[in-house]
Parts: sequence; C-alpha cells; structure tokens
Amino acid sequence: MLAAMVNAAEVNAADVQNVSLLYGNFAALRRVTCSFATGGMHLLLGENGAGKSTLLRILAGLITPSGGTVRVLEGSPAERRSRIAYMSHASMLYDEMTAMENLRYFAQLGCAPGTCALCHASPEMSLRAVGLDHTLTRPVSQYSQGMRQRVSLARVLLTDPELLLLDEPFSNMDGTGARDLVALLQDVLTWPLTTGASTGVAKRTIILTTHQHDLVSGAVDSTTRLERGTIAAEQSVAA
Amino acid sequence: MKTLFTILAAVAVVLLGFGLYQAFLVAPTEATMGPVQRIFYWHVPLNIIGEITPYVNMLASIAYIFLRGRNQLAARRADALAVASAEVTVLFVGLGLIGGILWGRPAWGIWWAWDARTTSTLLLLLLYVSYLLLRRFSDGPGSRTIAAVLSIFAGVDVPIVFMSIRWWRTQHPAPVLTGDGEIDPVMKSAFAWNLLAFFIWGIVLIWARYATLRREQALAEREALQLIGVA
Amino acid sequence: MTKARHYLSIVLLHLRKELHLEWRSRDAITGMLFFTLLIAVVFSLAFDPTSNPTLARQISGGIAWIGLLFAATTSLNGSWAREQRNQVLDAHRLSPAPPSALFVGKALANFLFVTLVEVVLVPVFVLFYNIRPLGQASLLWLILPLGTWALVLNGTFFSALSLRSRNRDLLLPLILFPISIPALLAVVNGTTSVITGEFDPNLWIRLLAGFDIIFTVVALLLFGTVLHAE
Amino acid sequence: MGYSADSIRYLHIAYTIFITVQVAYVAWLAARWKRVTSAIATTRPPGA
Repeated sequence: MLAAMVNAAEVNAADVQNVSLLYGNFAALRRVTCSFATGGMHLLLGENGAGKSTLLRILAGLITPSGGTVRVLEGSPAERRSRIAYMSHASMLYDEMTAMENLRYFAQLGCAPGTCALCHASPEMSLRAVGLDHTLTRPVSQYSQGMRQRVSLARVLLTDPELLLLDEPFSNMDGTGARDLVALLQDVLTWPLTTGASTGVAKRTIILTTHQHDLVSGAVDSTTRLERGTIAAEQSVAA
Repeated sequence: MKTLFTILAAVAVVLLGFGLYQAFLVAPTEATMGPVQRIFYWHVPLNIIGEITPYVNMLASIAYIFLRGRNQLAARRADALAVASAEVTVLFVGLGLIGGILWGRPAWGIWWAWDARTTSTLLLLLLYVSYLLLRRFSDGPGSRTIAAVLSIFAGVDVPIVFMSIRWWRTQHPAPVLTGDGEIDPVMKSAFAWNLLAFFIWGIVLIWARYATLRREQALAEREALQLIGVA
Repeated sequence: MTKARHYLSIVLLHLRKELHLEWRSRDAITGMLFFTLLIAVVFSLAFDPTSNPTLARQISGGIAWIGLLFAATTSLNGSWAREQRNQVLDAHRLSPAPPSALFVGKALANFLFVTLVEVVLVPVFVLFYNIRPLGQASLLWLILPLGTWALVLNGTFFSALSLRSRNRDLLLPLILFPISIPALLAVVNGTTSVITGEFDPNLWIRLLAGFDIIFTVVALLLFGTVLHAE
Repeated sequence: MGYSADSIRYLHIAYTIFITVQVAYVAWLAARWKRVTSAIATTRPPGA
C-alpha cells in the first residue's frame, strides 16, 4: 500500500517523449521530450509559433503527433479524456446561448451514464467560482472578452478535471482580472478531487501558456520554454 | 519483386497487342453493326475491370482505417493501394464510357442512351472522381482517413446504384440495345484474350501507381525527418 | 439499458441545442425555404405548367426534390460551421459523450428543418403547378420522410467529412450528389408515381427504406472516425 | 460491304483514344516515378 502511494507520487501528470508534429513542410514540434509533475502549476513559455498551443492540443488528445509518445495521467490522452480539461484561446462556447445554457449543455455532455444527477448543480457553482452571475440572460456574444474568458474557464472546471490545460487564459483581461484568475487557479489546485482519483493521492495539475508570465511567476512550480518547436529550457521551482 | 513486375508488364503489353490482333484481324465482322462492333473487345474488358477495382479501393480503405493506429507502415501501404485502384477505376471506366459513346453513335444513331448499363457506369465514374477530388481538396493529417471513409460509402453505394438504375430503366421503356443471339466462338475467344490482357494490365497499372505512391510517401517521410532534425 | 438511455439522452441534448440555436437565428429554415420557392418559380417560368398539365405532373416531383437538395446543401455546411466557430467542435471531441450521438442529434435537427420546409412547400407546389395527385396520396406520408432522411443523413455526414478541407462549400455537393443519386432517383420516382398515378411506387419505397437503413448504419459506424480524424 | 463509313471511322477514333489515353497515363506515371526517384537520391536517407 505504501509502495503504491510512493509510486503514485512519483508518476508524472504528463510525459512527452520524442514528440514531433508536421504540417506539410513545417515542423510545429521537433522531437520534444519533457514532463510535468503531478500537482501544481506548470508554465509553458515561448514566442508565438514556438509550439506551445500545439503541445497543449497534443496533451489534450486533439492532435495525434506525427511521431513520439504521449502519456497523460498514466494513459493515452484519448483514454483519459474524461479527466482532462482543455481551454483554448477561442471560447469553445456557442455565441447564441447564455453562459448558463452553455454550461448546462456541456455539463450534461460530460456526464458518464447514470451519474447525471451529480452534474446538474455544478454549472452555477463553477460560474460563481469564476466570479460571474449565473442569472445573466444575455447571450455569450454580448459579453466582454474578459467575461467570455471566465465563462470559458467555468466550462473547464465543470467536469472536475484532474489535469487542466489552459491556453492563454489571461489574454484580453485587465490586470486585476488576471490576478483574480491566478488566485482562482491556485485555489482550484487545493480543491479536493471527487472523481477519477483511484490512488487516493491524486492531485490536480495545471499546465498553462501565457504571455504575461510575470503574473504567474510566483505561483508556478515549473517552467518549460519552447523555441521553434523544441525545448529550450526546463526548470522546476523549489517550493 | 522488380523482375516480377517487369515480366508482368511485358506479358500485359504482349497480350494487349495480341488482343488487338485478335480483335481486328481474327474476329469476324459483326453482321448488323459492322466494324464498329470491334470496340467491344476493349470497351467491355475496360468496364469489367473498372467494376472490380472499386472493391480493391474499398477493402484497402477499410484496411487503412483498421491499421492506422496499429501499424503505420501497413496503413500507408493500404492507403497507397486505395489511391492507385481509385485512379485506375477512373481511367478504365472513363475509357469504357468513351468507347460506349463512340459505339452508340453509328450503331443506334444516338450518342448517349440513358440505359441501365451506361447510366450506372457513369455514376460509378462520378463516385470515384469525387473520391479523387476529395483527396485533392483536403490535405493535412486527417485527409487519408476522411478519404477512406468516403471510399467505404462509395463502395457500399455501387451495388445500390446498379440496382436502382436497373429498376429505373425497367419501369421506363428503353430502346432495346442488345439483341440475343449466338455469339461466334471466334469472337468469344478474341474477347477472352482481351479480358485476360486487361486483367493483367490493370494489375500492372495499379502496381506501378502503388510503387510510385510508396516512393512519394518515403520521400515525404525523409523530408519530414530532416525537418524535425533527425537526419 | 442505462447505456441506451444515456445515449438517447445525449442525442436529445444535442437535438435540443440545435433547435435552440436555429430558433435564435432561423437562418437555415428561412434560407432553405426561400431557395426552394425560387427554384419552383424559376422552373414554372421555364416550363409553363398551366398549358402543359401532364408535363407539370411529370416534372414537379423532380423539381421539388432537386430544389430541396440544393437548398439543403447550402444550409448543411452552416450547421457544422456553427460548431467550428469558437472551436466548439474541440469541446465535442474532448467530451466523453459518444460522438455518433452528436451526429444523430444534428441529423435529426436537420431532418426537422427540411420537413418544415416541405410542409410549407407542398401547398405551394400544388398551387403553382395545378397538381392533383392521381395516385395514392397517402403514400406520400412514407415517401417524404424516407426521402428527407436519406438526403439529410448523407448531407450531414458529408458536410462533417468536408469540414477540414479547402473549398468546402464546393466539395460538399461534389461528394454528396453522386452518393445520393439512388436515393434521389427513388424519391423523385416515388413522388412522381403518386402524382401521375402511372406506376407503382412500392419498389421505390423499398429502395428508399433500404438506402436509409444501410447508410444510417454506415454513418453511425464511421462518424467517430471522421470527428477524430486529425 | 454496305457498312457506313461512320462505322469504321468511329472504330478508329475509339481505339485511338483508348491507346492514347493509356499511353499518356503510363507516361505521366513514368515521369512521376522518375521525379520521385531523383528526389529521393538527393535527400539523405534517415539516420545517415
């Protein structure tokens, strides 16, 4: 039992080995090898086009790499789909519906058979968590960029994911809004896991990319820098 | 493998030549339609082989979908075979249709009769042209899978097309195009030689196209490896 | 059992969302309706159905279905474009919900839209082409839904198939029309036989039913592959 | 023989098309083969 726990603690949330991705005659990623420890916040840095978003999409299982292996939560991204959440710079919401309508829809989509009763309460909770009013009746298209970003994050939190992949979560946000969001993410890391935690020691992990890295510099546990599709630097911050 | 291909190609060319000789100099001239009936000796084999190759395409596509997550090399082979057979389908069925049109004009006085056989063959051609168009219009990582899915739809559609067109034509009176009667045994053997020739020729063409595609895939792979900085 | 119930609930969820979104914009229905009406008008100008009642009987079924087919092609692409905007499609690909449920929900929604257009269209055609069905009109209750499902099923599937390709507005008809020709032939002939009463539509109804069953199964089996083809 | 001149003419047209198109396809294939072969020769094999 003890051995199992020790093992579980050593397993990484995500392992990427030798991963390459090609689009025609352009290499978005070249033999990237890196890992993200379980628990805590990990930052992916790099210029535009360095491959950050691509790497996140591969971890989410949205893109199959041209070569190499990806392990997420000790499985393939497709197998772990229900325990991963991904937020892209697009909102991934229907513009014509309100925030609550969107969230209810996605909450029901994420339900496993027979567990739907559990999910119905969470849309309000996650909207409140990101600091939005769940009684708003306007369609999402009329929200400000920052508000849409929050709803987008609320959608990610809906399914109670173990691994959160966030692509530029603070873009289009003002300073205070972004700082609130960082605080929220730090808070999310401490939330107890109710699903998918088979080992009992599972912790939440956040992998995010951002341009405003000074915002999160105090909160992150490791930084990985990508440059033109390869890993340029990897360092973990001692707690 | 290479020698086998050379032998096969030589056999096909010789057989095609022999078939032409049979069709033009050995087989007797047909009584009612005259010399133009000799189109038959290539027109029919082209269509027959062109109706088999769609199934090669469909089976290769099913194999591709099944293999793509398991065995990259085998999947790529299946994909190349699918493209090669689709192209040969379009080539053969297209030529067969042109032959039919040129036969119809002097024999019946019309270029095109919407009879069961020509119509279903035309639709067969359109199906595989659309498959090749899809391959041309979509690139990127998923394009092979998507083309394979279309190929399965097309393969399922082919018998339905043939059946529905036959029903359509039996409900509407159509000109009687083929008369029954004894076929001259010399004509029969000339036809059989040509059918054999086109069977082998079809294999040779698919093989050659397949080999070219495999080389192109290999080239793309090398370029890819250079891109990601291995080679 | 719970699995089937869950699948059904997800299908209904997608269907409700489609109806909801369409209700907000009403783009697809208005577009299709007006498009098909225009086709009816343009063809009646070309053929003059008043002075050729027999001809009008023989061609009105074909005109109606070809109009519907064209109209559906123009709006079907839009039904997936909705999922591509804001990358919602990625959310679907990441969700553990069965992918084919998304397809079925969308196809059902499109089926309802096209049916609605037909409901408006039938009296218009009766009016414009002076049609009084000479065959067994009740059979239309079978022919119309079967034909609509054939059209919408393949249309929805192939517009998802052409989602990631260049030139997708052009590509959809290029791959949809050849595949759907047996269904189109059957539905046009079935409809014409009811209007003219000249031949028996049973064969065509059976062909339509067979086409629907076969292609529904194939589409359900392959939709997941199409959705995750990247 | 009383066959129309058309009969022979169309026969010849048909076989001309059959042969020309297939020869053209083979030529196109050969050109493609040559191109890809020479391109492979100029790129280094993987791992070299």
